[in-house]
Amino acid sequence: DKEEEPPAPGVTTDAPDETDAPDETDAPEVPAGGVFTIGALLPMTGPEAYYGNDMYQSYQMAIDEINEAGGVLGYTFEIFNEDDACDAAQAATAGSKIISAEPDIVVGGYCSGATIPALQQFYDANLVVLVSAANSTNITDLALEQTFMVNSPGTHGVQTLTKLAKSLGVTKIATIHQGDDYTKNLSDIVERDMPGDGFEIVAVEVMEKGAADVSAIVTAIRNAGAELVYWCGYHADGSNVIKQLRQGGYEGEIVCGDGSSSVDLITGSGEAGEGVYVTSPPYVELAEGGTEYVAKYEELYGQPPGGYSTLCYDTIYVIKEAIEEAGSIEYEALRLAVENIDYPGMSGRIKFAENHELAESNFMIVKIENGEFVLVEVD
Amino acid sequence: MALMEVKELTMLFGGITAVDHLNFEVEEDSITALIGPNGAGKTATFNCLTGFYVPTSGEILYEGKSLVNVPPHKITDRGIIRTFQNVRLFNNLTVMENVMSGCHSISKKFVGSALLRTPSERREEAEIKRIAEEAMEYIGISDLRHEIAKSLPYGTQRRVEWARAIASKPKLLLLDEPAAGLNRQEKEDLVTLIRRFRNELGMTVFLIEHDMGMVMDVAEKIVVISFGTKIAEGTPKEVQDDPLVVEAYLGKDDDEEEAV
Amino acid sequence: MENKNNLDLNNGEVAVVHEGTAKRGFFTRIIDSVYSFMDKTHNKIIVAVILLAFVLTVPLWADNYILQVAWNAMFYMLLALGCNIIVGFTGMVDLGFAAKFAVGAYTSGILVHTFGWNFWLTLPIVVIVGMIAAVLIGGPALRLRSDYLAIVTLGFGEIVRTVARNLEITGSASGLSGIKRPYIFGTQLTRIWMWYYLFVFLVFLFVVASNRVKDSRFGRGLAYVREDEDAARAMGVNVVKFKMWAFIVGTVMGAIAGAFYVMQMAAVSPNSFQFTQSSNILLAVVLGGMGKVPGVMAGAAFFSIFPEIFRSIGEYRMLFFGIALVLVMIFRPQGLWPERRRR
Amino acid sequence: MFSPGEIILQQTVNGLILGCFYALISLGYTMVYGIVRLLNFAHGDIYMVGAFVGFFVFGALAAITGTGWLSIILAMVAAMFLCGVLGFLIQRFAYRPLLDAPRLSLLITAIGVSLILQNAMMILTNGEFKFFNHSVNPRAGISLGNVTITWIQMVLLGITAVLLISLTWFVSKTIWGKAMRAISMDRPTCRLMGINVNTIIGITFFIGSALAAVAGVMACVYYGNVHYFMGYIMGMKAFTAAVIGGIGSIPGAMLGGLLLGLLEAGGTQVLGSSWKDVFAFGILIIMLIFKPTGLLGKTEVERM
Amino acid sequence: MSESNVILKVDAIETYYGQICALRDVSFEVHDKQIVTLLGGNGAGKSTTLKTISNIEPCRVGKITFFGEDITTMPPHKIVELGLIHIPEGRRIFKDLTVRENLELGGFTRRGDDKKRDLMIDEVFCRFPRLRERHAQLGGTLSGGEQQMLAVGRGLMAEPKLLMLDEPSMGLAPLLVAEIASIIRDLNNEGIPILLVEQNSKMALGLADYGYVLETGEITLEGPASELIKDPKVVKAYLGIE
Ligand SMILES: Nc1ncnc2c1ncn2[C@@H]1O[C@H](COP(=O)(O)OP(=O)(O)OP(=O)(O)O)[C@@H](O)[C@H]1O
Ligand SMILES: Nc1ncnc2c1ncn2[C@@H]1O[C@H](COP(=O)(O)OP(=O)(O)OP(=O)(O)O)[C@@H](O)[C@H]1O
Ligand SMILES: [Mg+2]
Ligand SMILES: [Mg+2]
Repeated sequence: DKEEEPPAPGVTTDAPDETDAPDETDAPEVPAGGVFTIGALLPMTGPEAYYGNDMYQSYQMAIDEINEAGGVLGYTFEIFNEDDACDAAQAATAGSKIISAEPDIVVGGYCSGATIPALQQFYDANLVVLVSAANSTNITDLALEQTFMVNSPGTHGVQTLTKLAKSLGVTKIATIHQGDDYTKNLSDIVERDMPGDGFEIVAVEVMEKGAADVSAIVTAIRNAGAELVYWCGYHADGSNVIKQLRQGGYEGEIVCGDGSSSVDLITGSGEAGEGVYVTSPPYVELAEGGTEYVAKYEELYGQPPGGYSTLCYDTIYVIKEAIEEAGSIEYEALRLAVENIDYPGMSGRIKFAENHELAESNFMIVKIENGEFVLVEVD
Repeated sequence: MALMEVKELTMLFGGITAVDHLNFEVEEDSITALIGPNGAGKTATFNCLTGFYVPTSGEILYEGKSLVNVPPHKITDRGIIRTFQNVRLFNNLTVMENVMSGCHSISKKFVGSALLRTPSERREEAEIKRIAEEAMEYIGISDLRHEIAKSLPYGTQRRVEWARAIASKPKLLLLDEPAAGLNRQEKEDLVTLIRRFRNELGMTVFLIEHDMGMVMDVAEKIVVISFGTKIAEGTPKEVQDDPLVVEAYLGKDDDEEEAV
Repeated sequence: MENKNNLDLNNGEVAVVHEGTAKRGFFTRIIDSVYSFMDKTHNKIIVAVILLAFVLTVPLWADNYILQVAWNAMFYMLLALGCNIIVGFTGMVDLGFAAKFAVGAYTSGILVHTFGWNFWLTLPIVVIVGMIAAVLIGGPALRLRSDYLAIVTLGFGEIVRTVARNLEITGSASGLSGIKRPYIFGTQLTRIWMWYYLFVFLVFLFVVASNRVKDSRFGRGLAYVREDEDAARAMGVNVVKFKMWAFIVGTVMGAIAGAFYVMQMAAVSPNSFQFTQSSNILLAVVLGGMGKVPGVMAGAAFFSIFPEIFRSIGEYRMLFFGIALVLVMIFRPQGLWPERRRR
Repeated sequence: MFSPGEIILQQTVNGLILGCFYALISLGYTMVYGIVRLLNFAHGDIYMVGAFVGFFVFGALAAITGTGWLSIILAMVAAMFLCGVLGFLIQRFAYRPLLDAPRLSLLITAIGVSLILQNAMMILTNGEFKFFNHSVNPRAGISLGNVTITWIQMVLLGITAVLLISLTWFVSKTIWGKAMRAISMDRPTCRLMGINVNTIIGITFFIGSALAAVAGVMACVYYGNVHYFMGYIMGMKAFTAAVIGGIGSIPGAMLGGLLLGLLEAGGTQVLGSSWKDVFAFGILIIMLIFKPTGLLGKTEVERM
Repeated sequence: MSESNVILKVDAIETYYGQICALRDVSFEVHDKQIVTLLGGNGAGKSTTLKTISNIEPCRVGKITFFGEDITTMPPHKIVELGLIHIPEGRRIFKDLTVRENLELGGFTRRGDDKKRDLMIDEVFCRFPRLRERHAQLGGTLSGGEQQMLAVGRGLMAEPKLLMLDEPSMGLAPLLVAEIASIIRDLNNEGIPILLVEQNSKMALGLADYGYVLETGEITLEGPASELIKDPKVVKAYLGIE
């Protein structure tokens, strides 16, 4: 009975034992001019398919750029995706399908709940994983040595929210989440961290994904006397929530989490959206070179980039940098290179902390004014 | 002593009185018939006797013990089995499986022994199959053992129901209009069969029937009810001549009527 | 004397059977001939041996993905076999079977993850908790007629999921992850092929259990209840007790499947127990042919493999799956492999 | 802040409005169940399709007839008709061949149809949320202190009431309604009565689907967005409502819908929204124990 | 008899249940103002014959004409509209509808005229006073015999041009058997031809003008009722010796 000491919970650690035979034959003496394959775990069907598709396109855009520029170390990049449909069970199959295709690295991960089970498998299969969008702290809590979170975790989002709330001078906070891993995690962090800063959490509510009616929640929130409502969910339901909050007579501040960072939030919420804040991941249009990026993306795919687009785009460039740094695409070298990366991306500085979260928050605050997002600076 | 005593049995449905202070007895080893006009409360009485209805008031004693408020399956355990006015077979099961249901109360084996398939379970299963075969043989439907119940013609379904009933080796057999839908010949066979149930298998038979020819033929005692109460009781001869019965039930000579 | 003669004249036997040139669909004919082939015992054995040999050799050639799918199919077979006891054998509509497997998954997951139990020792607890859950759900529900029962099972399914999502001990919305995988004979079960074999063995056990139930007094009692509750009562079947035990056996089977599932996935979250999951299980049972053990397994296999085959067509996949479902049902209304009762 | 009385009143309004949606959809459920004993799991998706049809027609009309009530009503009529036809066609091709099959097979077919509708719509709309921007002021209405009832809410309540009354009358009083009930009991015998069973079943699906479309368009107007999986939760809740009310009973569906809406609003207020479903389902289950055939359902007659 | 007054003509029909042949080459006719009976043992195919005529079971071979019109493949409700009414075996009452509603549905094809309908319901109630007492009771809770009365009454509501009765006297008390017989006679006197299937062969032959004997799906004997009633084979099989 062997007890294991390393941090990885629940999985064997003696490395030779767990690499499947094909992985070993797949020794890394790939000659220059080979193909570097990237497996992407994304929701391509189901309610979140829109994001999965957008993320895939963003990866593709970066990959095409790199390949056009001659690749890296003689490798050209290639990407394929497997659909997790934001569902844990499907993610497990998709994960093993990715593993069977023997990619050199794995990217993706939109829904935290679906990403987590697959992460175990990638760990078993010695594949470096860069999680581009999912940012539940439960991912880094797994403490897998080869998994990195390119997006700022919820804790950063809540720090940003705290700053904003202070500057707005409110103290009574209500949150609404959607009952899934990511949104509940965000709400939990608010509940955990903000009271320490002198805030009072007066209500924590949940709106099922796709549920139409939140009027009862609005009434409850109003009754609790909230001065700021933090919407932890995604933009689609978010615009509905904003509308109903206003329709139901709520007059306080509304702040949305990073899941709602999308122009669709503006279209969707219409008039009610005026004055709503978003603690946003790096918002493309407002970033340096953002307009060109948006223009290029729109030209390629005929739609504006989504909220996670630049993160995905940067993810690919991080891989490029890491390969150049490591001078190899071999697992351990690559893993170390990613671990020590420091890359100034479209989305902000990408450098990992001890626990493989971003060391620096990339969150910004935007506000809807006259039907557009404008950057808000607070200190 | 009577095998079954019904005392002041009353069954109300909303405003309708189906059975009204009814009293009668069924002697052990007898063949007794219950007759009466349509809607007189015969089937309702049967339903009370077998626990499907809980009587509004009154008492039913079987072997000296009450049957009121006893659930149907417990009543079956006590040796009373019934057939239904509208045949109620397990439609999608085979004849064999239908007849085996009669043996249900013979064994008490349950989940545990089913999963472990204990030797005693296997023994009892074999026994149940044997009894079912015997019952089918007795009624003469052995050839149909693998047929699906619902595809059988009506008369044959009736016989499957009898086989199912006797497979449980009841002490008291309740037949609700067993001859309905049978032709002359089959009715005659049925009369023979009922006698054999009593003489060979030692059952007490209590039946409801509208075919007067048959009732007169087979019954030793007849109870006549109308509007839920007993209007006459006695031997076939006595009952047949009772003016009340003639007025309420028989009409003028029924033979003549049929032959018009 | 006369009696005998007359009896022959109309003894109620089935009318003389003339084999008709029935016009049946081409596929139906093929499928039917396959089934009648399978009706003979020695053919059955041959096919079973070939299938078993195939199933056992899958890990020799299959890659990780195929094994994962195969494992998944086995897992759905376990669930479907459990559900079949309730739906197929007893005829109760269960729209909340996912709750049953959630019960097992969480029980085992929590004991192993939070309390550090040895997985194998949690199994008896899983069985007990499964029984308790069955009694809690079944107690109020089993006296109801089918559609009302359906709503109660559905309601309990939602309740179990919501509770799991809100409690700390179940890891709330994110569930439990990083669960330590169990050991067997000193080897930790980390590789998918090990799980595959373990689940093949479990399926074998469940099949044996299902068949034994089916051919027993208990199982026949369930069939009587399914066909006609009142007649069953008249034949001495304690309807409520039988339904309750069918519910218990089905639930415990589901719970056991859940306990093993959580160990393989090393994670469990409330999302795995949504209504769609329950309807999927029901779907496998009905699609295969209610009450017929190999049919139910075929249904589960169809259900888990079909969408994988069409994985490449992306978003059209579930559309095709829906179309396939409707077509299968129209052409095989009794399911892919229904019970055939006529000789 | 509310006074306790206002809170109760406001949550009652919230519950009633949500309940109206449930009720409108469960009406279709119950009608279809009432005639073919099918739990039509695709019904929620018809509501979704209705919402989309409404959305597209409204979009097309906006330029001509503006974005006010007129366009909304026209969109609703179009959605009712098209969904009615859709419901009829689904019935014709997916359900009719299975009327004599085991009931669960029909249920599975319904699940299949639901998958088809959902995924077809997902492909058509790219999985995006669409936003329905009309010019009716969503906040105008009558106010009582802190509590407001908007015009839109009143229209919704009105439509629901009118439909309830006319359908109840139709099913219980007209010969067609009686024929519908008879069909659910014994189809071959209905044929022997000269009832054109298939036509009546088709009409029922038409009406039920048209009602779902009404709810769909109202949802567009009230909530302002449409997406391809909006039918999922609604369908499930409406199904619950239909059963609770006593499946097959029209006033029952209505009552069940309103009750479920009220319970959810109450649950949100009392226990918080994360427990509202537990609260609602818990009470419903307890209720079923005491009234096993639903609120207005009749005990099925079974004779020996 | 001449062809001209043939109301119903069944010409060499075959009916199958799955692969099992239930009727084989069955042909017969019902003439104007005639009562025709089908005799036969259990499972002989009598009910199947009636079901085939009203197209509840499809007929695979052969032709059925009613008033000269080919109804072989006509949908059942159309056949009923033509006035060919079938009172099926086993009562088949709509159990969750009241007695009155059951009767109203019986007159479905004559809908529209409420006054006429109420008159006819009243007529049925006069024939079966028991039903009047129970007019608001659910069909399913009636006693067996009451249901049988309702089934017959419901058939009469359709104003048949030809009435097919399948074992109408089943489960009825002697008094009511007589009532059924008199109804049949009355209808016939009004000029309505009748096709009667009865286990009570004595009654059937007593009423009928003409009879056919069906055995295992084939017609083996036919003739005027007055002759059949004396035929030794018929006597032995269906009338019994008393
Ligand atoms: N569940 C019930 N609800 C209301 N009335 C009922 C119910 N069951 C029986 N009845 C009424 O009670 C009376 C007696 O019915 P029962 O079935 O006992 O008659 P029966 O004597 O068997 O008649 P038959 O010979 O016609 O079968 C009938 O008038 C019937 O309508
Ligand atoms: N639904 C069915 N499926 C299969 N076979 C059937 C079905 N209905 C009837 N049969 C068969 O068809 C044959 C004729 O049956 P039918 O009901 O017409 O007989 P019948 O003459 O009316 O008998 P009875 O006097 O018993 O009513 C029988 O052998 C019967 O088994
Ligand atoms: Mg009776
Ligand atoms: Mg018949």
